Amino acid sequence: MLELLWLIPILPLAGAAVNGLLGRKFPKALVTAVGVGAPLATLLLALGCLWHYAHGSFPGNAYEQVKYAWTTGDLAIPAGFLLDRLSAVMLFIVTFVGFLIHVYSAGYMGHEEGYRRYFAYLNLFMSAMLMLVLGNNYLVMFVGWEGVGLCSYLLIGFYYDQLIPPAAGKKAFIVNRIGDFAFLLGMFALFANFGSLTYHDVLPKIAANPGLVTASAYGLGLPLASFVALCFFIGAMGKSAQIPLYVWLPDAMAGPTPVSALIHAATMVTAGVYMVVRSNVIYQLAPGVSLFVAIIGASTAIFAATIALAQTDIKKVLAYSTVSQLGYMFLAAGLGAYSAALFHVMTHAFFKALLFLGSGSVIHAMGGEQDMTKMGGLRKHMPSTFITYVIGALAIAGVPGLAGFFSKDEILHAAAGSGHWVLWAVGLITAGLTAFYMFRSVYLTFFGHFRGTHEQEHHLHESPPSMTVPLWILAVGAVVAGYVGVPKLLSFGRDLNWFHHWLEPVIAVPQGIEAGEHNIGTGVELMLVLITSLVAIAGIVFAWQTYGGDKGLTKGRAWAERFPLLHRLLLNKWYVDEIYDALIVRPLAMISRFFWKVVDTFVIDGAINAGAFLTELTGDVGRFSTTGNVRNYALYFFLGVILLFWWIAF
Amino acid sequence: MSAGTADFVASLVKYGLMFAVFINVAPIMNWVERRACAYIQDRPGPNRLGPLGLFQPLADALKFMFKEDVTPALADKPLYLMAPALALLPAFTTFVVIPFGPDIVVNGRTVPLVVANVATGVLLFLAISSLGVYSLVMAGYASNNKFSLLGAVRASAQLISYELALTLAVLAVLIPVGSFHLSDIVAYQQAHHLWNFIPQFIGFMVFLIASFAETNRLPFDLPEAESELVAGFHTEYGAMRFALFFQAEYTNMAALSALGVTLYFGGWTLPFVHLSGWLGAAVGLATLLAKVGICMAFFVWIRWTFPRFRYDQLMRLGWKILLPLAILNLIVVAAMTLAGWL
Amino acid sequence: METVIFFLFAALAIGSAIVVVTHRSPIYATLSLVLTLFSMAVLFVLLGAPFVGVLQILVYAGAIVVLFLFVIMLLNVQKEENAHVDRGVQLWIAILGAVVFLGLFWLAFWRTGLRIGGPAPARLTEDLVGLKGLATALFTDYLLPFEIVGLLLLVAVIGATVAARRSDSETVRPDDDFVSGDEPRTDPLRSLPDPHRTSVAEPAYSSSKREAHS
Amino acid sequence: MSSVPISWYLLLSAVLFGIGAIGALTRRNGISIFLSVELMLNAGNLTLIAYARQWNDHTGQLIVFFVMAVAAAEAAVGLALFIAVFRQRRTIDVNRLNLLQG
Repeated sequence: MLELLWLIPILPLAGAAVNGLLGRKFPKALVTAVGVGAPLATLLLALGCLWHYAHGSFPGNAYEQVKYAWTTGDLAIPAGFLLDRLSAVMLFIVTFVGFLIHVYSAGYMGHEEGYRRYFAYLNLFMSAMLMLVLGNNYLVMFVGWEGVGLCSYLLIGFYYDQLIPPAAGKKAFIVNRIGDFAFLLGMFALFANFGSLTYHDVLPKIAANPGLVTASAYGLGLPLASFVALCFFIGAMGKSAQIPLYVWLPDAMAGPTPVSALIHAATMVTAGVYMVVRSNVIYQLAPGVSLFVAIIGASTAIFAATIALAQTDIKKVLAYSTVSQLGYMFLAAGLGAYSAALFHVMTHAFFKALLFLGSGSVIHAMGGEQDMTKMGGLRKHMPSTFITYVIGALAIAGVPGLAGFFSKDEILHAAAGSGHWVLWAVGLITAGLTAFYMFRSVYLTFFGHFRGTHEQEHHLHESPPSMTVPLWILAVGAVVAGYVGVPKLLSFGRDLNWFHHWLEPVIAVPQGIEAGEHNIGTGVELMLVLITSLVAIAGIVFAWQTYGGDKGLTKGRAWAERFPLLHRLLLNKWYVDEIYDALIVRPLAMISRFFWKVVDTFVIDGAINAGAFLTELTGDVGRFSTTGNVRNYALYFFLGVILLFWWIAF
Repeated sequence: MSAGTADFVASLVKYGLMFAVFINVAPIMNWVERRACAYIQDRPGPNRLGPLGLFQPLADALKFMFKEDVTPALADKPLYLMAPALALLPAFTTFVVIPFGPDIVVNGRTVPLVVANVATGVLLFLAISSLGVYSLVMAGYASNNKFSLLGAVRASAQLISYELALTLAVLAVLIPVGSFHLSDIVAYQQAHHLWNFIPQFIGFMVFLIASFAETNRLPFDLPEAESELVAGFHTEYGAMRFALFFQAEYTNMAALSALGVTLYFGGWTLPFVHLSGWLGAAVGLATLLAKVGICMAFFVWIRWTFPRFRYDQLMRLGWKILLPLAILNLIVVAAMTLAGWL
Repeated sequence: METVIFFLFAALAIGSAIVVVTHRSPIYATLSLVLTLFSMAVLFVLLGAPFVGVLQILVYAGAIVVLFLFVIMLLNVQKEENAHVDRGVQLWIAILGAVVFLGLFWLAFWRTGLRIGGPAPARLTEDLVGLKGLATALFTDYLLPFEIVGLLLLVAVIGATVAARRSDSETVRPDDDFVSGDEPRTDPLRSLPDPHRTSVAEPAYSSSKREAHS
Repeated sequence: MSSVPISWYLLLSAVLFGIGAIGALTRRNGISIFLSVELMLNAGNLTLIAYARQWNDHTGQLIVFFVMAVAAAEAAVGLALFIAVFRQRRTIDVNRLNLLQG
């Protein structure tokens, strides 16, 4: 079965090709069949491979399959695929969540025109993401990396006839490109020093002799390891929307909701984390950069959480919560708790996909209305959506017993364990804020009386089963996913942290770095868990007080009046977009205008025009000499003779 | 007397002799022409003045002297006056190259009996005779009347065309001799006891016809054809100037026939008689004059027997008949000399 | 003696050359050209090239210049009125010309060290004067140029006839019988080919009749 | 026999050439330009003969021979052209034949 590993990325690609190229003539049903069938086949194939992988024993517990030599010569890049512990987890998440979202979007996009195009792009996205995850070297990963970037651009700008989506698509693509640029630099550095980009060449070599990487100052005054780590992290920032480069994610909500669910919650944004975890060796040898990653992660988390507090658009709230959760993941990765980071990726994939699809069905029911102030009291009309949405909210808030609690706790535990109490405190506050804004959205949407138009109220109905079934499956996932990695403390002596052990071989431990984090007493650990749970519950209760009941909105506004300045800041996203615009976009525009006006028209065109003018001038001057009068020619002739004579004589 | 001046004096004396001979050609010919024409036209001719009209030329000369000298009003004065003078130039300079006797010894120095003992004798003759055209042209143009202009144009065209044929014919004679020097030609004929006109008869005929044309004699006297162009280029010329033209014409004729005689009839030599010393010189000169006389007579005879050519016939004869013949003759003679017959 | 001749004929040549250039009537110019050529011929003989001298007279003065005269009379070239260039400009040109010439002369004589005097030339040898040496050289070393010049002359003849020939349609055959009605020929060289005139094959008589009522 | 040094001949030919050149440049009438050109050619011939005399070599004379032939050809064709021009334009005044004006 494993021999077919290479087929996994190719199946969705084939689906995309069939729909994209031949879809025009297919009836809608056939388009859906191909569009959803390809991810289904991929899911089954992936599960088969995972089953064989789990049961077979492989050298270095990684199954590598090289199909052909993509490039030869110095830069020898094999078109190879790798299935090891890390990519197995990612493969499972991508295919499982991807398939569910395809089923969901069949219903959601049913009556949209451009249906065929939507499924072609979605399949293309799936194949790119699988390529990224299964690649056995950085370049194949980079192909996938670019593929997902492209598909996110296409899907965000899906409603190309409107004004905002294409602009948002372009913004996403450009910001991603900045990150990709740094990623490329890192790859160049690696290749320059190791002559290859394949994981099994580069990573063991680094692990073997760390001196090679940390000694000489390579680029920007940093040793090689730090330089590469930094470059890769900037790439991850772009793709996984961290502080400086996160601006594209909120605007990416202009795309259809399932797209946001798939790309901007479950898969694409987690690519950054996957890349960091894949090259954990480099990060372990670059402590400074790892700390930097942690700090960026924490600050992004709290920053995004604060913005989410004041958002009225339901999808914007979820978008900022995604940014915030990604912050958490990078916080964990920065601190060296790579398994915790990946665990949070998995759990987050489930409940964030669930929340997005839930909000999707709400918007579907509200006829496209996304503003929470116009909703309210929907729990009567949409019971299953309401229940699944609440489960998702509870999970993300970190209420004990659900997935969120375990993965978030792992991260906070890692923070506390490695002695970074400040980061732990930031994490704790963010957990509280998360709980608060999630339940704010729950109350504003589902509780209180309906604030929408009468016609919308009349139209309210529960989503069709094709949408609610995936919701329920994801809800189950959101609950169950947690129990994969139960921490020792709560596992009453039995070591249930299966997930941690599963990833053990991938986290290579380079010599000279003491293994694992020094553990703090079980008592302190127990106390920490209690505190996080209390904070979560406090968040929910406080949200209920401000937004619960019928008058939820007015009470919320009252809170806002009390801190008018803070509220305006949060509502306008700390004016970050405006700052970027002023700092980067406008100067660039000016520079390009300068080049256009001055250099291009004046200098270059000028030069050519001058040339033309000169020739014309000489032509005119020359014309005077041809007077047609024979005697003038005789004169010129004679003068020529004299000159010749003069020249010969001297 | 140094050698240089001696030569100079000798040539002066010789030139004086030749000049005396050729100056008298015109009056004699005047009389001969009138008598021959009369004889041919079966009428008595001039017989009033002196026996058989011998003084007629004297009378004519006097007439020319006393006639009023009229110059046309708008005539181009200098050219009009210079034309007759220029006509005399070729006439009285071409016969210097003709040898008229064996070398004679004068106080110890041998003096060749030729005025200008020049290596390129024949060529000089031809060159200077080609200058004769200018007098015609000047006369025609200067007298400012259409007929004379047309006459001049026709004359120059005729002269140029026939000069070609003449030159080629003469060249044919030179090939066996191998030198331009006329004395060598005469010596060659004497040595071979064969006058040139026999082997090169075609060349001789071409030469003869071309010489008629060169001197504007009757068959070719279109330039001063009375019936069409009144008197051709010398219409406007009165007494004495006309006499000069008259004189030039006859002297030209004499010079050309002298050349012809020297080239084709052995010049001053008599067949099988070796002349030398003073007696030889005298006999040589006499024979040369006799031959020239016969030739002149032939000219006159032809003049009064053949009708005038029309202009295009004249041109066709010149270019399409004489010239090819002359070239043919040249080739034949060259071949014969190469083969050693000549 | 011989230098006297040189200076005499040199002066004659320069004098007549000036006349050639300055005289307004082309006939006088041509005739003075003859005089120049004649004096040049004498100088050639003086320089030990009698054959070239005689050739000069025979070919150049005898034929070419006659051709000039012939054309001048044919085209009835009038006296050339003097150019209306005003005095000032003429003066200017004269000065400029003089300066250029002086420069050239100074350059030629002073700069290249060619003293006016110069070595007397070597004794005149017979073979230089004689025709034999010239002829052999002509037909051995210079045979190819000789042939080429022959060809050139042929081409020139053909060219000249073609260029100067009147177009066929209007050459009048001598045996054409003229009818009084025929329109007068205005152009001294016969009028330009008249488009209506038919080809020569048809006798002039009939063509002019058709013209009458066409 | 010539005892006149060659430089005199060169001077003479230079003067003649100059006169010819001035004639060619200043005259308005086609034929007189032709005359001046002939004059210049003759000046050239004189130099050739002078040097032939100086170095006792036939080449100079031969070249003069060829120059004459070429001059003849040139004169013939040139005059024919003048006739053709005259027939067309009624004049051979060079100034008025400026059809090729730039």
